[in-house]
Amino acid sequence: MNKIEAIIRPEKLDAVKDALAEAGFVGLNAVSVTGRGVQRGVIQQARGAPPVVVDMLHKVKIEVVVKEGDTEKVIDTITKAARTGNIGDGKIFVSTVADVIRIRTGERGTTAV
Amino acid sequence: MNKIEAIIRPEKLDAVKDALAEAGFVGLNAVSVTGRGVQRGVIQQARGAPPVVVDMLHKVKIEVVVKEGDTEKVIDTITKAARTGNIGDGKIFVSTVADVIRIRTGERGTTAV
Amino acid sequence: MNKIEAIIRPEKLDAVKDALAEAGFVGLNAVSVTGRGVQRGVIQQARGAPPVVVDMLHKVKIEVVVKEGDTEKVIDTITKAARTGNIGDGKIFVSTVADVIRIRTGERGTTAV
Amino acid sequence: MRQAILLRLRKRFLMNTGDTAWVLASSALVLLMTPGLAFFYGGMVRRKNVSATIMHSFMAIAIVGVVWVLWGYSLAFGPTIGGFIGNLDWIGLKDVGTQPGPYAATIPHQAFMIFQAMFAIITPALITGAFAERMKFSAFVIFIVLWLTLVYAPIAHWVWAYNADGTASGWLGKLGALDFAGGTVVHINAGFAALAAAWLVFGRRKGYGTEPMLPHNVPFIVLGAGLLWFGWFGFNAGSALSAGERATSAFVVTNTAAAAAVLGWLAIEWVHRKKPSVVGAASGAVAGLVAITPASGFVGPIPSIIIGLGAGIICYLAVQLVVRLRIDDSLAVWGVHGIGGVWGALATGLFAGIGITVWARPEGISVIQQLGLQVVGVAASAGWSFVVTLIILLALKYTIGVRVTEAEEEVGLDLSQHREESYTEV
Amino acid sequence: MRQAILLRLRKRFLMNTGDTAWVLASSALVLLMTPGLAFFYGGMVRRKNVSATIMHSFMAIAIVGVVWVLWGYSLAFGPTIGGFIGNLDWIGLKDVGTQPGPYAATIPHQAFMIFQAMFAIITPALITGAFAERMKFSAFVIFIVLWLTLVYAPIAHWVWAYNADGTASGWLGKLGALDFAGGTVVHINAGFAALAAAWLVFGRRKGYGTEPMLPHNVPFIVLGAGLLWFGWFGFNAGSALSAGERATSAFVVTNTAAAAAVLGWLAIEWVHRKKPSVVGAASGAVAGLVAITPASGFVGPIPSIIIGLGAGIICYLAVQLVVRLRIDDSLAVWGVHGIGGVWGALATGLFAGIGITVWARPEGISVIQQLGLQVVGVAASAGWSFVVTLIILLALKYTIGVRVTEAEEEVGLDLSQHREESYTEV
Amino acid sequence: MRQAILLRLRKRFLMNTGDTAWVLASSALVLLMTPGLAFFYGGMVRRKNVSATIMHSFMAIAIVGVVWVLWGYSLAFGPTIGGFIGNLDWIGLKDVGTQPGPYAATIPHQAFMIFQAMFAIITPALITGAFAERMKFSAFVIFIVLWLTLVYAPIAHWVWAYNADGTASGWLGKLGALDFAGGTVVHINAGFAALAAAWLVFGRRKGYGTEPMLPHNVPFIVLGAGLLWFGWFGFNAGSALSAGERATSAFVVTNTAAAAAVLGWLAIEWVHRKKPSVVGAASGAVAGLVAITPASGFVGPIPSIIIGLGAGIICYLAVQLVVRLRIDDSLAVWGVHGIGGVWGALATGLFAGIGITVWARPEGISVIQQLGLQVVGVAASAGWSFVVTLIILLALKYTIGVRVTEAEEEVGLDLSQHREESYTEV
Ligand SMILES: Nc1ncnc2c1ncn2[C@@H]1O[C@H](COP(=O)(O)OP(=O)(O)O)[C@@H](O)[C@H]1O
Ligand SMILES: Nc1ncnc2c1ncn2[C@@H]1O[C@H](COP(=O)(O)OP(=O)(O)O)[C@@H](O)[C@H]1O
Ligand SMILES: Nc1ncnc2c1ncn2[C@@H]1O[C@H](COP(=O)(O)OP(=O)(O)O)[C@@H](O)[C@H]1O
Repeated sequence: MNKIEAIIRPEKLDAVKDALAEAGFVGLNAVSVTGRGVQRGVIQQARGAPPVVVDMLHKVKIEVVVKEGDTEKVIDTITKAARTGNIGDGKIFVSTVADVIRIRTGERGTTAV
Repeated sequence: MNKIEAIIRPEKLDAVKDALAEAGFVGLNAVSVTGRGVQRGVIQQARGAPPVVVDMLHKVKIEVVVKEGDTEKVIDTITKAARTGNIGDGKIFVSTVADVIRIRTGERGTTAV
Repeated sequence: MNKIEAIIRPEKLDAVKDALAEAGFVGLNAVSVTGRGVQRGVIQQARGAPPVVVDMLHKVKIEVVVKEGDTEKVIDTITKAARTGNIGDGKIFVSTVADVIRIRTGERGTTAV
Repeated sequence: MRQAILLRLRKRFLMNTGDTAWVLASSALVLLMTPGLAFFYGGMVRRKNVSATIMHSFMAIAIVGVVWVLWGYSLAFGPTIGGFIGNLDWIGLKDVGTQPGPYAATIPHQAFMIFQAMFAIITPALITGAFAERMKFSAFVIFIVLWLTLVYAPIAHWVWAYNADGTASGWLGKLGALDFAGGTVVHINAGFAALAAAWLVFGRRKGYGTEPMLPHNVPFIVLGAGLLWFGWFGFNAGSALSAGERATSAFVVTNTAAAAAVLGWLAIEWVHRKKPSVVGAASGAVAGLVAITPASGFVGPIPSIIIGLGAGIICYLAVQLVVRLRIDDSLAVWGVHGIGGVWGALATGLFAGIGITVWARPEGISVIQQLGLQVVGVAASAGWSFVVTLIILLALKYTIGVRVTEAEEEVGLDLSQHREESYTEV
Repeated sequence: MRQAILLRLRKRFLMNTGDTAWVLASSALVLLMTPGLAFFYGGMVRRKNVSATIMHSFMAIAIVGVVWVLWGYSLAFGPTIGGFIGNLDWIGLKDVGTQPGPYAATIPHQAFMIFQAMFAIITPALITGAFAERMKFSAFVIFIVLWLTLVYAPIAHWVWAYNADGTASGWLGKLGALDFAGGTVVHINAGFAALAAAWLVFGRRKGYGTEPMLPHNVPFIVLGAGLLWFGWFGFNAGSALSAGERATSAFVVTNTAAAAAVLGWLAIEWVHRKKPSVVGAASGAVAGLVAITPASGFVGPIPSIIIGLGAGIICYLAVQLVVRLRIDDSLAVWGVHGIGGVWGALATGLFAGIGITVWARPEGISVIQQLGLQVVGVAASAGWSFVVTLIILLALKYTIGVRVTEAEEEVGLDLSQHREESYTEV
Repeated sequence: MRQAILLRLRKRFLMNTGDTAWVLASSALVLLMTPGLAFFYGGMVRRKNVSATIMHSFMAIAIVGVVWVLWGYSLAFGPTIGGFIGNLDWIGLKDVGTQPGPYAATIPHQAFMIFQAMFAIITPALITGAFAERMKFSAFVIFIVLWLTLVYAPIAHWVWAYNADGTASGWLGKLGALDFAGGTVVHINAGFAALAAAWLVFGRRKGYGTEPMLPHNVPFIVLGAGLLWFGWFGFNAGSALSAGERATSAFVVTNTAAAAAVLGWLAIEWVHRKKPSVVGAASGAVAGLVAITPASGFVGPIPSIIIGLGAGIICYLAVQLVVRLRIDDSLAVWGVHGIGGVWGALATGLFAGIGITVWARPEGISVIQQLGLQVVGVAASAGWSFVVTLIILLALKYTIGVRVTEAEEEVGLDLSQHREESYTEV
């Protein structure tokens, strides 16, 4: 099984999660993060302080654990839904998950995904 | 070493973290997430808007990194403490950690866990 | 590619992220977590309740995905910037990332890091 | 000596410090309602639109605060042009001094003026709930200037303008429609402007009906409701323009109706939604305050309980109706202020004079007749507000545009309109 | 002519606009205290219980707001039945008009009534801190109706009720126990009701003593304390029922005692806990405001400093004591309001008449005697409140239940009682 | 009989309930400004310093609340020592009773005293924005006591102290410098104290100019601005010490100038920064309120618009200037209060008497002369404040230290100074 972590623009969360559901991937979790990437931060100024480049921008990280074979489909779905074509669209990281357990039933492995 | 990520009901955090400590696993970290799973969301209505199924529910994700051999014990401990038997109890993901470093001392590997 | 997760003191975030940028690692994301470790919590008392050891302390988790070869450099950079020498400095976990995708371009693998 | 006493007495009877203190205090209270509203609304929107929503109310204070002094007051309360609008005699507050004026014998004319300014401030602020989370800031600034001039000033004039001799000069006031503290001028007016905006101009928010748009901060909503309730004592009891029996009576029924409306709203919500909600309690309070507004100087405590209970139930249903019609009146302005105002206006016709001794119904006007007059008042203000608001907004829509782009809406108004975030992360 | 002057004068001396303005303003201020309390308490609870905690205070406004008008005022202030409780002559505010009433010669009777309503509202709201984070909402609604009727109304009557001729009719008032603005009626009363609830009915919250239950939002606590302080000027200085020397004196000592109490609380906390906390500062302020309440019309500035400093220290210790006894009075109602009220009542006996010229001690009553009377007042109100509250709550406990289930408590009251979350994620 | 009437009349003309009601209400309003400021500042700092920032304002209430009664009022308003400072005749409020005093004929002396207390409270609270996020709490406590005694009391005396016969006794007042409600005493004073602190004592925060230090909670800022605006009616209109024409006029120009200043600030920000911000709107409001303060009893509505617009623009530029100079006046106290106060003081000289009928310029003083007097007032208060504040802070710096350690600053003042966090996680 694979874990797919996608760091996306916060405003794309709805689109991504709807697209995933449509593609059959219901299970996921999301968390607010701040991130820094190629995207240049915006210049912000607090009332009494000099303008500063805010390089850590608000993003959302979603995590989806899926069966090996679904990985590409999920990557594809996320990429399409989250893309604006501008810098700052985010990244997807794929890693291996050794086991999955459903707490309610104790089921393990792919059936628990 | 393994990383055990458990997505649990927020109200079970205390129980889980106490159970883990009792089982000898002190180190862990936790973060608020919102998640979607088999559990149907609740229907919510904002004052001026139609009722909508809120499918992203508040959960807590805890992460525990342990020695290979402790994995099952941790899974067991979490499962027991977090289970209510109802849909929405959450999931546990297990993955491999290549290395652990304790920042304070620079120790590495299993001694740093 | 490797994913380096570092759990650090919140007040060290600025130092760590600046040090990483200087070392050439711009991409990263950060999230607030609460964590428990060797560090004894502080004793806190709410107005009407007994003093309790608050064992879950506020930390920041940063995640950096880098090419295999950069791993040690990143670990080193973080360790140096985040260390105070006192208990509670935090930990770093290293794990393998199978693939990275840049959402904007669809590029994959090390070029996408 | 006696001469002197009489003179001083006369002066004292003309200008009364207690009345002035109360009207100034009331003006401050009503001013505070607008920041209160900012939180009431700000708590209800999503995180990405909080500051922008709050800004709408804050801008109402700033813009109307200046416009009112420059020309708004003159248009609304100045010497009448045919009962329809004031002329520009009092432009820039010319001749609006600190001696008692035509509107109140015991307080400075300017005290009346500034008290009225606060009403003129909150009314457009109320409307902003209808186009929350999607209004373009630059268009909003222009809208509020036009709206105050073309909608608020005339309707206020119809209902509340007086001649120098102390007789009503606005056509609705002359007719005998009763509105003690602004049921028509403020609430029906704002409510129907909101309906025009939400229904015919703005369209629905992206994600309406599919994405949850839950209040991001319920405590803020209650903070807002609390400040509104507090300020409303100035709104209603201040409208007596004196600190005596009338003010006291208005104060009492205001509190009672609001309390009853909370119970009414929660009762129907408990049945319908299975749980009474905190947002519901806050909404009920506002509904009750709206409904008692036109009646507050005309009824006693028992009718105020009926008015309040009715407001809670009726406004709850009205809000559900708008949702059924899939009109995205985002923060339910029409249901609470429009319908709450209509209910209050009609209830005023029904209950005026009951349980109150400081005021008596005008003789020779039956309940039915009074109800008829109230209907005229409702229809006139609702109609004018709906139509002229629509014209203003459509004119803006087809010139500079009133709605942000889809991308801006997704990102949120805080960032897209003001380049700032309401809260920092980490 | 002279006749006419005299007549107008007499009328003016009867009804005074300045006094009325002040009492109305004070009523508004005291109303605002309850939303203030909502934030004071709401900031102290955990995230999952915020809205439900705020709701408790808000419901106090709504429920008591109606009950007071219907029967509460009559029971508390109506013609006495043996000095123990009012009869139902004034039910639904019958005969409570806008002419000056028996309680104040220069303001409308209804102004006095609504001012008192605000006291009746905040008192049960204060109690809610004792069972915060575990009270069942439906039971709470019933509790508040019963409590107001069976506990608040009698105690208010004992202390503050008057005959038509202006002599005290309640037995405690007749006795000569001094309570200017509600030390016994409001604070001791709420404090001992809280003790009964926390100690003998509700039991401890799940996780008490093992899980941290830290305030989720300290700024909210200070916001609440700020609004309480602000509103307390109405509470104490408004209790003069006129805008003159007495009100001014009460205003001054209120501010001074509160300030001193902050210093007292922080000083002992700095020693005991090593750091002065912001929650401590807010708590100290409330403790000082509580303690000065009964004394506020009877003492001058210097005694008020002593009362305030004492309150800060004594209440800090009282709160620690409750914790030692492992009674889960969750938001420290007994320590702050109960003990603060007792200290204030006794201090009133000690210091009454010192540093103040507008009022003098009743002749022929020594300090010791007065202290004795104060003890009687404390004991009577604390005792009645404790016992009757206990009976009400136990009756509810063994019928519909007063505490949510363990699962509901874990999930939090916001979701389990109101199906809404206070804040949205992401 | 006639004798009796006259007597009662005289008493009534001496003590006026309406005036007293208004001054008490105003005192409450001004008290509320300090919690308002706590939020205005608290919203602007980073998450880790929120409670500590709020605590600064709260401590100002507590400390000054006691110090003022003990010796502050006597030093500031007591019988003069050479026009420079009051003597200690009124220590502990000795002889400051509830009969009308030398400062106002129709209200109790203590009412004037407590009204002034609120000014003395907020002034040092304003300064705290200059050293926000790095001040050591223990040093702050001492600072505020010294500052009130050595800086505030003298300057207040210079400007506002009177002899028993009702003539000015402070040297600036005698000279004829105009300051209706505290432009010099409060705002210039706080602003230049802030400059001394930020520029010459504290140095910059760690991360200044490299790390973003964005407001952690914009709604809190607006809440603060809203409460400040509300309270400022008491500040300015209350300074009339009566509820009549003067108070009304001050009320009107206060609102108008604040509104205009929001527009001024946003206009220049829109041009300069491309987007109008919500923090800008709130800042503009405060700037306008500051600038109108000294002028509020002396000008009419139209000049107030000019003063407001000017304040918005000038203060915006002043804030930018401080940033250019890389002085870390963290929450822009000098730019808003110092420069806003200077602009207001000069504008008072320019516009005094225009558009107002209740007051006329002193005869025989030309605009140029008055401007000269205003410059003297500005220079004297700014100079004294700057120098003496500097001395106090340097003395503290080289003894107990005024700044937290670098580690404490990194961790944040909430944890390091008060061992509590403002918000809980999860
Ligand atoms: N190497 C990395 N490790 C972890 N997170 C990263 C890394 N690079 C980028 N990110 C995350 O991805 C987000 C978007 O990256 P960015 O480079 O701006 O996007 P794009 O590739 O579209 O230009 C960043 O804000 C950060 O949260
Ligand atoms: N495939 C998945 N990937 C990531 N997180 C998941 C996945 N499936 C479920 N989750 C997380 O687990 C939580 C509980 O899942 P759910 O299916 O409701 O529980 P249960 O298995 O007990 O019915 C979800 O809210 C979500 O946060
Ligand atoms: N086994 C673990 N798994 C996951 N997170 C851990 C683990 N051990 C420690 N942590 C995280 O690291 C933080 C610091 O750990 P701690 O043991 O206090 O530091 P140190 O090693 O410097 O004493 C903890 O607060 C927690 O968030």
